[in-house]
Amino acid sequence: MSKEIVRNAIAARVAKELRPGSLVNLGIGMPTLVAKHVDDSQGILFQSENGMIGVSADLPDKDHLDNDITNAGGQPVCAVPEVSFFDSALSFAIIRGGHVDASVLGALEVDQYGNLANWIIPGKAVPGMGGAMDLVMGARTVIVAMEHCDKRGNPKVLSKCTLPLTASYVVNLIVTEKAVIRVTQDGLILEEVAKGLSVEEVQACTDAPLAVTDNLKHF
Amino acid sequence: MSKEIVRNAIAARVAKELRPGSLVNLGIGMPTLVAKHVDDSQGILFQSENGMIGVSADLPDKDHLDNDITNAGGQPVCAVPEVSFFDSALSFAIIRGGHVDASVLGALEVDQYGNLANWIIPGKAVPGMGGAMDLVMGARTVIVAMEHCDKRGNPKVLSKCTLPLTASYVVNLIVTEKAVIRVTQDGLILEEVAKGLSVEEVQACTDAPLAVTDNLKHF
Amino acid sequence: MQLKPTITVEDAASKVSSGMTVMIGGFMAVGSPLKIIDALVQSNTDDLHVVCNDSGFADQGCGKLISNRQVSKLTASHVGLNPETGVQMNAGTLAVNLVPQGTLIEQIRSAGAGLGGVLTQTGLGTVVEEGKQKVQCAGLEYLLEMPIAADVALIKASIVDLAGNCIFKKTTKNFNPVMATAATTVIVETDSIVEVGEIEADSFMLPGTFIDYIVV
Amino acid sequence: MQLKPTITVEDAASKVSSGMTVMIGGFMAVGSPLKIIDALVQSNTDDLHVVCNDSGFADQGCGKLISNRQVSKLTASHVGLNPETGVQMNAGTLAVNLVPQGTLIEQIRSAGAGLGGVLTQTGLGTVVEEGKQKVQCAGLEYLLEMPIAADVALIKASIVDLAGNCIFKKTTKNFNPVMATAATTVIVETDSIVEVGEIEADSFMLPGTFIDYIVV
Repeated sequence: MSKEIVRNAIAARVAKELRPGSLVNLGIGMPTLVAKHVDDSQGILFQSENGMIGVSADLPDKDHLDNDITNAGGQPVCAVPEVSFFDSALSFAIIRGGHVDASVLGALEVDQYGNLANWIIPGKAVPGMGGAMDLVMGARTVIVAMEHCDKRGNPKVLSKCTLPLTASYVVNLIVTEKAVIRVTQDGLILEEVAKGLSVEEVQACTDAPLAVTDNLKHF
Repeated sequence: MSKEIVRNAIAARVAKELRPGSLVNLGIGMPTLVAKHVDDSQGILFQSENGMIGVSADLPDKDHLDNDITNAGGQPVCAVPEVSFFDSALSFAIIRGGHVDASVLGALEVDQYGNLANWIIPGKAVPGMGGAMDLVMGARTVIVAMEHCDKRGNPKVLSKCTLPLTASYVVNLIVTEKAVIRVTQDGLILEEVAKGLSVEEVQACTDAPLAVTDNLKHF
Repeated sequence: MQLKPTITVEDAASKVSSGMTVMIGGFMAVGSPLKIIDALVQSNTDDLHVVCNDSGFADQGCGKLISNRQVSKLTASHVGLNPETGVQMNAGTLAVNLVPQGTLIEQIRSAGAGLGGVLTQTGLGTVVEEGKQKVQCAGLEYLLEMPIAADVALIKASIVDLAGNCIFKKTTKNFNPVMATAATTVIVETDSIVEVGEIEADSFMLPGTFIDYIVV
Repeated sequence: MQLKPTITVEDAASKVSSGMTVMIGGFMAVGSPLKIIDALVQSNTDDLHVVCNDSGFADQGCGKLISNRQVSKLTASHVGLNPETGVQMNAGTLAVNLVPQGTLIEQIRSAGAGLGGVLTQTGLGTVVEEGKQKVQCAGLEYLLEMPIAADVALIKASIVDLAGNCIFKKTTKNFNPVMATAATTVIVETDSIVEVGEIEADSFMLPGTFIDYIVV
């Protein structure tokens, strides 16, 4: 699969997890693609932590760009009709106060306890945590959307994270191009595998032990 | 002196303490009168803790009443042109964050340490502290404006407060119809006495010991 | 589009059950949801814990709920203009928790913003200290004031659009926008309801995301 | 009437002295006071402690101050899009204090609102814990995050009236209004200045009381 197909497959699968009428924060990078896969009729709203609810999946038309409507990367975006704008204090009250139903974000590593590492690789560049630590502590559901393995083919779903954590015990669901894995108090439950893959193939590229649900599905 | 003259004399003297361009909160009752004695050219703004900066000294015209512009007692008031309105969170950020230059309020008792009691008389009605505890902790200068003695002629400026406190060590200045008294770390300093009164007469109706400034004035 | 359901005042009142904690916006009845309060007075709901800036007047604002003996506990900063509150408090039928106004709004905000509480010097050296944890920080002493959340918040807005975005005119803002962040169910009463897009986004003072139901 | 002085960008830059703590509004340079930053880059001021959501880009926003080596300490939540920050950090010439974004805004708000700090669970179990006091409250553990104040706040508003009342359009709000509450001197740069009364009071998002100087 091409990179683009992989990323869209993951985004499309994450989109199915989002409940109608919910408020969702999409992290930078691949999670942003999720918006494209959500049906307008669902009444789902996307928050951007720089101070906006109602980011549209549409890309702004160059000729009608509003530089005062931007996302957390500082790029101009479009707004839905019911958009609202607010300052960072209210934005993080929304995030930390449990008002965001789902936070979708990428990861460097996730482990069987739901620990998440996604903000720093010691010795390499230090981007900073931005709003990630707040989002994963505050959102009602935390969904990690990432490729199953890193560039070298090493597992990113680990028994125990090795990188500095973003937060402990916060991830609820892991969605990759190979599998959908739920994090429970008893460890990781493999709920779905991608079409054409076996449970064994998924486990082979996953460091953490996976229990398989009774009701395994393909996606 | 009639009650009204006494109250206005106190208010007029308090008004002289307010610095040009400052932000001032006036407590309910007599302190409200202070606004009438402030010259417009001073650029002094009055805050009302229910969410307004720019309460006007003018009383609203019955025919042009805006019931959405009220003071902390719920009564309609007038606004100056540069008025701003805000919610209670910002109102008390303004109050507690040191953004109010002076808080003028009444007292049941004040003592030589600057302790203030003005919210409750045990066994009698319990109005509640409202915003008084916040105001005296947060305002840069706390001015007590009150009659020198209570209805029975007993001193209200005491060696030590007997009623439950509003706050400790907060009062900076006491203005009554008889005297202007500054609260310092070394106790109370009598700075001014009303025309026609002697220092001894003021001390006679004051429970706390008063040191007299070298530069005593009459007002 | 995400639109919020419009309900009747009676439906709104029925969302409040006996024993619940209910936040009610307003300041001396200014900016209070008066129609919902009236509907609640008509209901049999009682044993309420009401969180409100003040207890209004005996015949106005949330004071009506007190006069009608539907409130068993009141958390407020001021109760002086409703004599009925004092009467029931002295009779032991109404528990009153008096809180400094700035502390009260921060406690509600803390619940809405997911904070474990805030440190304040307001109340130090007074009866407000009683039963509270003190924290030393940077050489100073503070009271730790904990969050206050509610089951239902009843708020009042001047204008609401169908997505729930709210405008509170002038001094009607007071506790309304913050209470909307701190309750499981938030019902807004409004004088005026408009279509989405009729008013530009920046004019709204509270995002519709906090609103569950709209009462006209 | 209480009006605020209008000053030039050079005057604004001169209010910032070497060694000061300076808050700069904006989010990835959106809603940042770009003209004042440019004037500051032209000055000899250095050894600044900059508090900002992010370090912008190397050639845009407060990143320019970093590129020009006028900053000795940076408190921010994100520095990834300005490689110069990482270079100076690794060289040991720039101390970078990374703070979760929600914690950063609450710390600034705490200073502005007179709080001794707030309790949060953000950062628990991470390096953010290091050197911080933990508080147990209601059976849960929290980090105590202390206030962050500044000598000067440089903010950007879309429209300001002569009394200092500010409007921040759409997503240009971000850290601007809260920073205005937390600094000894607050300077607002604006695209547009209007007479008092030209725009109705309820349209403004920050009371003029927080503003010391206006730069057009």
